[in-house]
Amino acid sequence: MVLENQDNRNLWEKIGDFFSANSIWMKWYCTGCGAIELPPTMTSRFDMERLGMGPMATPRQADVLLITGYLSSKTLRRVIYSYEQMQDPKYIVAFGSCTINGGIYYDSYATINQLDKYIPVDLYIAGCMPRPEGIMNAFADLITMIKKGQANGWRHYQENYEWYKQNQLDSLKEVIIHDEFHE
Amino acid sequence: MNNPVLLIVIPLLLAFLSVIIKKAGKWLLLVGLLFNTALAFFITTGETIIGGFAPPYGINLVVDQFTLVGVILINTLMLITIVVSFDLVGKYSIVLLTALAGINGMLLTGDLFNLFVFMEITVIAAYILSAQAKKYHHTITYLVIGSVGSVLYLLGIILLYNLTGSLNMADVAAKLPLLTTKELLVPVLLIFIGIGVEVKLMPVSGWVKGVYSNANRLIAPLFASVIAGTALFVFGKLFVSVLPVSDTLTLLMLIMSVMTFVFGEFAAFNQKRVKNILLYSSIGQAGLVTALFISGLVYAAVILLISNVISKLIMFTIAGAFTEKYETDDYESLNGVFVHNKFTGIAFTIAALSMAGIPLLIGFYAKLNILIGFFQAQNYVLPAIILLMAIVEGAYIIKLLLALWAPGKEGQVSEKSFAVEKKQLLSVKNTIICLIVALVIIAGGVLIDITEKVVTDGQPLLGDQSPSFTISQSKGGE
Amino acid sequence: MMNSMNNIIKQIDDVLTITNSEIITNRQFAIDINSGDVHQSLAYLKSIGFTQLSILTCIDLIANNEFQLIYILNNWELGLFVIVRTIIPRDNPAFVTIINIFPGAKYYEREVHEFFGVTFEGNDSYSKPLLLEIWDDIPPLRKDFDPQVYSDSKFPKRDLDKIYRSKIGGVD
Amino acid sequence: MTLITVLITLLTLAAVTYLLSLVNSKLGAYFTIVTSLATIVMLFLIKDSIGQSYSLSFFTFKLTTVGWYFSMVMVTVYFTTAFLNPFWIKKMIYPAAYNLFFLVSLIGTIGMFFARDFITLFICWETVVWTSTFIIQMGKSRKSSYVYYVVSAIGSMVTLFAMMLVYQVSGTLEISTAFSALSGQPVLALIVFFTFILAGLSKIGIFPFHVWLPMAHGSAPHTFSPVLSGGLVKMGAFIAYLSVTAFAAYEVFANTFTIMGIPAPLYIIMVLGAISIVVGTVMAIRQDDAKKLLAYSSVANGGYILIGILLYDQIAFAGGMLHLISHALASATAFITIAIVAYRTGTTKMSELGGMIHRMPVTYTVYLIAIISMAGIPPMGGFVSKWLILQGLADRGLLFLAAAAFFGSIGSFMYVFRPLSAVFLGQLAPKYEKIKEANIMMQIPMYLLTIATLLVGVFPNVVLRVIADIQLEAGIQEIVLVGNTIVVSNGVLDALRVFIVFGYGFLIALVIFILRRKSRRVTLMDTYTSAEFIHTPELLHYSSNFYAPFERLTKKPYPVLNLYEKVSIKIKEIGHMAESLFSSSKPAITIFWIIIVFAIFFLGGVL
Amino acid sequence: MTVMNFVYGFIVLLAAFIFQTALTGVNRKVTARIQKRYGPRWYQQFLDIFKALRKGSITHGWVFDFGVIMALGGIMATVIFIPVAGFEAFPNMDNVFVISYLLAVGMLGMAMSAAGSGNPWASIGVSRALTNMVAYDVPLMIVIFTLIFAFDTASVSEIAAMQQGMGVLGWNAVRMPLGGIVAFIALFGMLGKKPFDSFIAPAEIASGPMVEYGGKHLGFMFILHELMTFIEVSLILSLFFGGGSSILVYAIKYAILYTLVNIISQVMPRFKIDQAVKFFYRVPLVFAIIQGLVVIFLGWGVSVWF
Repeated sequence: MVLENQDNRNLWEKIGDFFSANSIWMKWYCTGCGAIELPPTMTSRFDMERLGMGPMATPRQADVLLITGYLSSKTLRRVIYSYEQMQDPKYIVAFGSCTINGGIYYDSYATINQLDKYIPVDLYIAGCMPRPEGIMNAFADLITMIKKGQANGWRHYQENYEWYKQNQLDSLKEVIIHDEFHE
Repeated sequence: MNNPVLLIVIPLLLAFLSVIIKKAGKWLLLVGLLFNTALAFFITTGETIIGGFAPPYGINLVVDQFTLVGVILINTLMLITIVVSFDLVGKYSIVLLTALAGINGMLLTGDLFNLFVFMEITVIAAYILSAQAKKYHHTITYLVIGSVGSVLYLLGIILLYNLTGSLNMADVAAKLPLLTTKELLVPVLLIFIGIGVEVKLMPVSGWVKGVYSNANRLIAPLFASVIAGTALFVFGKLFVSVLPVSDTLTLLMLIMSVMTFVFGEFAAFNQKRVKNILLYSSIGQAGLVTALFISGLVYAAVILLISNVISKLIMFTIAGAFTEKYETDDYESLNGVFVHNKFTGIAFTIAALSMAGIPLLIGFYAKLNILIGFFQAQNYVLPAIILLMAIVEGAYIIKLLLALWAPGKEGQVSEKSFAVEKKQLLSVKNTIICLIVALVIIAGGVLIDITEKVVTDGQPLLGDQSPSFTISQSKGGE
Repeated sequence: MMNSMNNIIKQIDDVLTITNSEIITNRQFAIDINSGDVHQSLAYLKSIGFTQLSILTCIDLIANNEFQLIYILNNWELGLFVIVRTIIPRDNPAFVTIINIFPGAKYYEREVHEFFGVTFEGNDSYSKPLLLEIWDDIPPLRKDFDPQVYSDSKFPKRDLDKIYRSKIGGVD
Repeated sequence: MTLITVLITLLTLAAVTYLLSLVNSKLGAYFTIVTSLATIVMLFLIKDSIGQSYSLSFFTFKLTTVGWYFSMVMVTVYFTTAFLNPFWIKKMIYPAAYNLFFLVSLIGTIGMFFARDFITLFICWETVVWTSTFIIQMGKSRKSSYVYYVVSAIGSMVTLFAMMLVYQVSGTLEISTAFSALSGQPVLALIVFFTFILAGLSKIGIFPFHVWLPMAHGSAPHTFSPVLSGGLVKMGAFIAYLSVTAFAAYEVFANTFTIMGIPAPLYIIMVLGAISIVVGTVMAIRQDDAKKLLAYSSVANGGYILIGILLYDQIAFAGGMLHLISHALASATAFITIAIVAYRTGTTKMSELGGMIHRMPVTYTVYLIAIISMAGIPPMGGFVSKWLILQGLADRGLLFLAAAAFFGSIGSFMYVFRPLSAVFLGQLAPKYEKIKEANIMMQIPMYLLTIATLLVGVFPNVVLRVIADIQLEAGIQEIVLVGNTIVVSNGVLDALRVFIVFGYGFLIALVIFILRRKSRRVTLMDTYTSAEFIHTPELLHYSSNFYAPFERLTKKPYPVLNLYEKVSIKIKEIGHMAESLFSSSKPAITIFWIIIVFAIFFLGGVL
Repeated sequence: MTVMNFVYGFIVLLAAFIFQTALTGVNRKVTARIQKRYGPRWYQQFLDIFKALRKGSITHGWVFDFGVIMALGGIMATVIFIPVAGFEAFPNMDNVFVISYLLAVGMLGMAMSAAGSGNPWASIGVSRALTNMVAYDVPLMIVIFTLIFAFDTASVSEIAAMQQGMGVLGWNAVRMPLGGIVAFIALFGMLGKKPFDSFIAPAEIASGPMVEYGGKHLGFMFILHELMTFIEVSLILSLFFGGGSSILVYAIKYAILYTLVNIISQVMPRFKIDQAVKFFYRVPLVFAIIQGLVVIFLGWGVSVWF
C-alpha cells in the first residue's frame, strides 16, 4: 500500500487518531507459522504492551487484524468475514512472504497469492517468518502511520468495495456453507 | 290411617296380588312404594301393638323419631331407585315388594325375633336380586355368608332370651343392667357379628365386592343405599338403645368399626373401577357410621348415614348406567364421559363432593357434627383419623371426577375430541330426578337448621345428648 | 513382538486370500488383497482385534492406470497396524463402501472422493464436499492435475519487476 | 353498602356471567372483567365502614383493614388477569364453568379474608380450593390438579381439626376470641398452632408442601396461572397472619424455649420458610419450562412473605405485607407475559423459544420490569419489601434466616434472567418470524400491572400507610413513615430519591451515548462465531442447560415429591391387602374371619 | 434534595472515574512488573477508553443499546450514593442494601444487553457471571448482615465512622477477623479478578458478555467496569477497613487495597465456575456464619476491642 500523504483531518479526527495510535488492540488470525512469533512479542522479552497494544478476543473489539501466514481460499473467506465484523477504523498487518506473493505455496491449488487483492493491507512485514524485532518495528511504523492519518486501508476498502468484492468472488466464488453436524 | 303396620302389610298384600296379576306387577310395585312413601310422612311416633298381647309378650311396632327418619328416608330412597330404574324392574316386582315389606319391618319392629324374621325376608329377597347379574357364585357366597350371619344372630337372641326371658327390645334393654358383662358377652357378640355381615363390617364383608360390583342400575343403588341404610339403622337401634355393652367390648367393636373405615377407604383408593371405588367407600362409611353409633353420637351418625346413602344412590345409579352403556366402569376407559352428559355429571359431582365433605353440602354438615361430637367427648384420636381419611377420600374422589370430566392424556390440554364416544347415560326423566336428589344434598347442607329440625324434630335421637352444629354457634357470642 | 506379528500374519494368511504380504516395521505389516476380497478381509480383521480404522486413503498409480486404496487398521491389544492394500481401475474409479464394517469410514470415503474422484457405492454422502468447500476442476490430488495452471487461473499473482529464485544444489 | 350486599351482588354477577357464557362464552369472559372491576369499585366503597360486622345465615363477616388489603391484592390480580380470559375461553373445554369458577374463587377469597368465624373461613377456603381444582384440570395436566387438591386437602383437613379443637376448648367459633382459651394449655396450644398453620403452609407452598406449585402453575390454563401465583398463594399468608394475631403465637408461646427472642414453634415454621426459599431458588434455576420456573420462584417468595409476617414486628412484618403485593403484581405480570408468549407461539419451554423481543417488544419490557421487581432490584416494588425484610432480619440478628434470604435474593437474579435471555433475547427462530405483538386488550393488564409495580417501588409509602393501619389493628408498633421516607431503627430508605438518582445516572449515560457516533445496525446472525459460517439461528441460541455448572452442584434429587408418592403407594398397598384379605369371593374365608373375630372378641371380653 | 446534590453527585462520579481509571493504569504497570515486563503508560487505561468511545460500533437492536445505557446509568447512580471519607452527595442514602441492589441494576443491564446480542458466548458469560455472583455474594452479605446487627445501622458512612479513632484496631477486619477474610476474598469475586474470572475468560469464551461489544459500547463497558470497581472496593474499604478520615487517607487506603488485590490475583490460576461456587460455599460461607454466630451470641468485636 502506498503511503498517501493526505492530511485533511479535522482536530477531532486528529485527537481520535492519537487515541487510536496509542491503544491498538489486536485480533490475530493464526494461519501458518507466524502465530508462534507473537507470544515472544507479547511477553516480557519484547513487551508490546509498552506501545499500548494488547490481544483481544473478538474482532468486534479489535483495531488491527494480524494475518500471520499463508491463506488458503477456505481460510480467506473467514478472514474476510472477520474483517467485516471489525469496527472502523481498522487496520490489517500481514506477516511474511506468503501473504505477499504466496511464498513457498505460490503454486498450490488452494492457497491465494496476493492478499491485498482481497482485503486492504495497511502494512506487510517481510520475512519467512518475520522475527519479533521485525514485528515490533512494524508496529511502531503502524503507530506512526495512524498518527499521521496514513493508515487508511479501511477507508480504501469502503471506497473500492466493488473492486474488492469482485476479486473475492473471482477467486473464492459465492458459497454457503452449512454446518452439517447440527442440521 | 296412621298405623305403621300398613307399611308392612300393604307391600306384602300387593306382593300376593302381583303373583296373581303378573302383568301388573310393575305397577303394583309402584303403587306400593308410593303408598309407603306417602304414609311414611304421616305416621306418628308411638307404639303399636299387634295381636292383642301387650309387650313384652306380644309383638309390637315401635315408632320413635329415629325410626321415623329411617322409614321416611328408606322408603323415599327405594321409591326413587325404582322410579329411576323402572325399566329394569321386570319380573323382580314381587321380590322388590317383599323386600319393601321386610325393610319396613326391620325398621319398625320392637322385637328381636321379629327383627330376625324381617331380616330374613329382606335378605332372601336380596339373594334373589343379587342373582340378577348372573354371577351365581357371588350369589352363593352371599347366600352362605348371609345365612351364617343370620344363624349367628338367631343364636345370639336365643342366648339373650335364655338370660333375660324376653325378646322385646325395650324389655331386654331394661333387664340388661341386671346381667354381668361375662354373661352378656357371647350373645352380644353373636348379634354384633350377625348384624355386622349385613352392615358390611370389614372382616366379615367378603360378599360385598362380588355382589355390588356386578349389580346393575337398579340393584346397585338398592343394595348400597336402601338395604345398607336399613341395616345401619337397625344396627344403631340395637347397639344404642337395646344392647349398650361393657367398655372392653365397646372398645373392640369400635376398633373393628374404625378398622373397617380405614381399610375401606384405603381399598377404595386402590381401585380403578367406579363401582369398586363406591363399594369400598360404602364399606368405609358404614364402618364410620357404626363407630359413631357405638360412641353414642347418634345424631351425627344419622346425618352421615343420610348424606352417604343419598350420595351413593346417585352415584351407583350413574355407575350402573356406565356399565349399561359403555360395558365398563373402569374410569380410565370412561375418560371424559361427562362431557356429553353434563347434567348427569353435575348430579354425580355434587354427590361425590358431598361424600368428600365439601362445605355447603350435607356431607360437610355431617363431618362437622362428627368432629364436634367427638371433641365434646374429649376424643382427639378419632377426629384425627377421620380427617386423615377425609384426605384419602377426597383424593380418590377428585381422581375419579377428573377422569370423568376432563378427557385427554397427561400433558395435553383437555378437549372434547379426546372424550369417549357420545352416548346418553340417563334418560331426561332420570337426570332430572338425580338433579333433584342432588338439590336435596345442597339444601341439607345449606339450610342446616331445617335439616336438624327435620331429622330430630326437637328431640334427641335415642337419647343422644351430644351437641350438634347450628347456625347460632358460628355467630359466637351474639 | 516379531513373533506375535508373524503368528498373526500366518493366521491371516490361512484364512484370507492374500496376494502379497510385507513386513514394514516391527509393529506394522502390509497385505495386498484383490478388490473383491476387501470387505470380507476387513470384517475378518475387525473380528480378530483390528477394531480401529486409522485411515482410508488412496494413491494415484498413474503409470499403471490404477488407484491403490489403502486401509490402515489398528489393533489396540497388540499394538499392531495392518495396511490393507487393494488395486482398483483408474478409469471410472468405483468401489463399494465399508461403512457397514467401520462406520467412521464415511468421512474418509468423502475425502477420497473429493481428492481422487473415487465413488463409493452404498455411502449416501460420499459426494458431499468435505474439505474443499467448492471445487470446479478434476480432483486435485490426481497426478494429471496441474496445480500451477490452476493457481495461475484462479489466484492473481503480484506483478513483480524481477523474480528471484534461490539456487538449490547448484541447479537453477 | 355493606359487605353482604357486595357478596350477594358478586354472586349475582357470577351467575349472570355463567348464563351469558352459556349463550356466548366470549361475552361471558368479557363479563368476568366487568365483575372483577365491580369488585374493586365496591371494595373502595366499603372501605369507610371498616370495623363493622355482618352476618348471613351461618356466615359471619367482619370488615378489617387486613382483610381489605388482602382482598385488594387479590382482586387486582383477578381483574388484570381477567383481560386474558376472552382470548383463551374458546380453548377451554368448559368455558361457562371456567368463567363461573373464576369468579366464584374470587368471591371465595374475599369471603375468606373477611371471615369472622372459623366456619365461614373454612367454607370460603374450601370453595376456593375446589373451584381452582376444577379450573386447573382444564389445563394440560390432570395429575397436577390432583396433586394440588391433595396437598390443599392435607392443609385444610388438618386446619379443620385445629378449628374444631379450639371450638371444643373455647366454646366459640369466632376467630378473634376463640384462641384466647388456649393460653393456659401449652400442649394444646402447640397442637393447635401447628395444625392451624398447616393450611397456610400448604397454600403458600412452604417446603414440604411446595410440590403442587410447579405442577399446578406449570399446567394450569395460562389465564389461571397468574391468579394462582399472584393471588391464591397469598391466602396462605392470611392464615400465617391469623396465627400471629388472632392466635397470638408470641404471647401464647412466650414461656417456651425461644431462639433470638422468637418462640421455638414459630422459629421452626420460619426455618421451613427459609428452606423453601433455598429449595425454590435452587429448583427454579434448574427448570426449563418458564411457568414452572416462575412457580418455583413463587415458592421462594412465599418463604419471604411467611418469614416477614411471622416476625410480627415493626419492620419485617411491614416488609412481609408489602412483599405480598409486590410479589403478587410481579408474579402475575410475569405469568401474563409468558401466557402471551405461549398464546403466540404455543409453548412455554424456554429451549424452544428465543428472540421474542424482536416481535414482542412491549411484552418484553413488561416482563423486564416484572423480573426487576421479583429480583428485588430498585426502583421496583420488590426492592422495598425485600429491603424491609432484610432490615428486619438484621435488626433481630436472625442469621440463618437471613442467610437463606440472601441466597434467595441473589439466586433470583439467576432464575429471573433465564426466561429473559432464553425467551425474549437471543436468536429468533425462523418459525417465529411472523409472530405478532400482544393485542391491545392483552396489553392493558400488562400496562396496569407495570404501572402498579413501579408505583409501589417509587411511592411505597402509599401502601405502607395501609400496612401501618394493619399493624395498628394487630396491636404492634407501626412502621415509621416520614413523607416519602421509610424510617426503621437501623436505616432509612427514600425510594423516590433512589428512583430520581437512578434516573439521573441513566440520563448521564444516555447523553454520552447519544453524543457518540450512531451505531450501525447489523442482523442478529452477524455475530462473532470464531469466523465460522452459521445459518441456523436456533442453533446459535443458548437456552437449554443454561446454568449447567450450577446444576451439576445441585444434581442430587431431593426426596419430597417421592415422599408423597411413597405414601400414596403405601396406602394403595394397604388397601390392596385389605381387599385381598377381607373381600375374597370364597365364603370359607369370610367364615374363617367370622371365627377369628369371634375368638378375639371373646378373649377380649373374657379377659 | 437540591441542585447542589446533583452537582456533588456528578463531581463524585467524575472523581471516582478519574481516580479509579488512573489506578487501573498504574496497576497494569504493577502487573507488568510482576511479570518482568516494562508495562504500559500509567494513563493507558484512559487512552483505551477514549479510543473505544471514538470507534464506530454496531448494534443488534434496541435492547443491545438500552441495556448498556441502563447498566451505566445504574452504576452511576450507585457511585453517587457511595460515601467517600464521610462525604455524601445525597445524605442518608448510603444504605448498604440499596447500594448492593442498585449495583445489580448495572449487572442486569449488562447481562440483558449481552444476551440481546444473540451471541451464545455472551449468554455463557452471563450465566457464569450470575453463578459467580451467587457464590461470592452470600458469604459477603452474611458478614455485612453481621455488621448491621452489631452496629444497628445499615448506613455505610456510619459503619465507617464507627471504626475510626482506634487506628488499625478499630477496623472491622481486625475486630471481626473471619469476616474481614471473607470480605477480602469476596472482593476478588466482585472485581472478577483471578481466580474468579472465568466469566470473562477471553481465550475460552471470547471474553464472555463483552463478545459483541465494540466502539462506544465497549467504551461504556470499560467505564462501567472502572465505576463498578470503585463501588466494590469502596464498599469493602468503608465497611471493613475503616474508610478514611480525609479524602487523602481514603485514597491511599483505597489504592493499597486495590493494588494488594491485584498483586495477589496476578499469581492465581483460574477456577472453573462450579469450583468457585464450591470454594465460596465451603470456606468463606462457613467463616461468615461462624463470625455471625460469634458476634450475635458472644458479642465479641462489637463495642469494645479486648
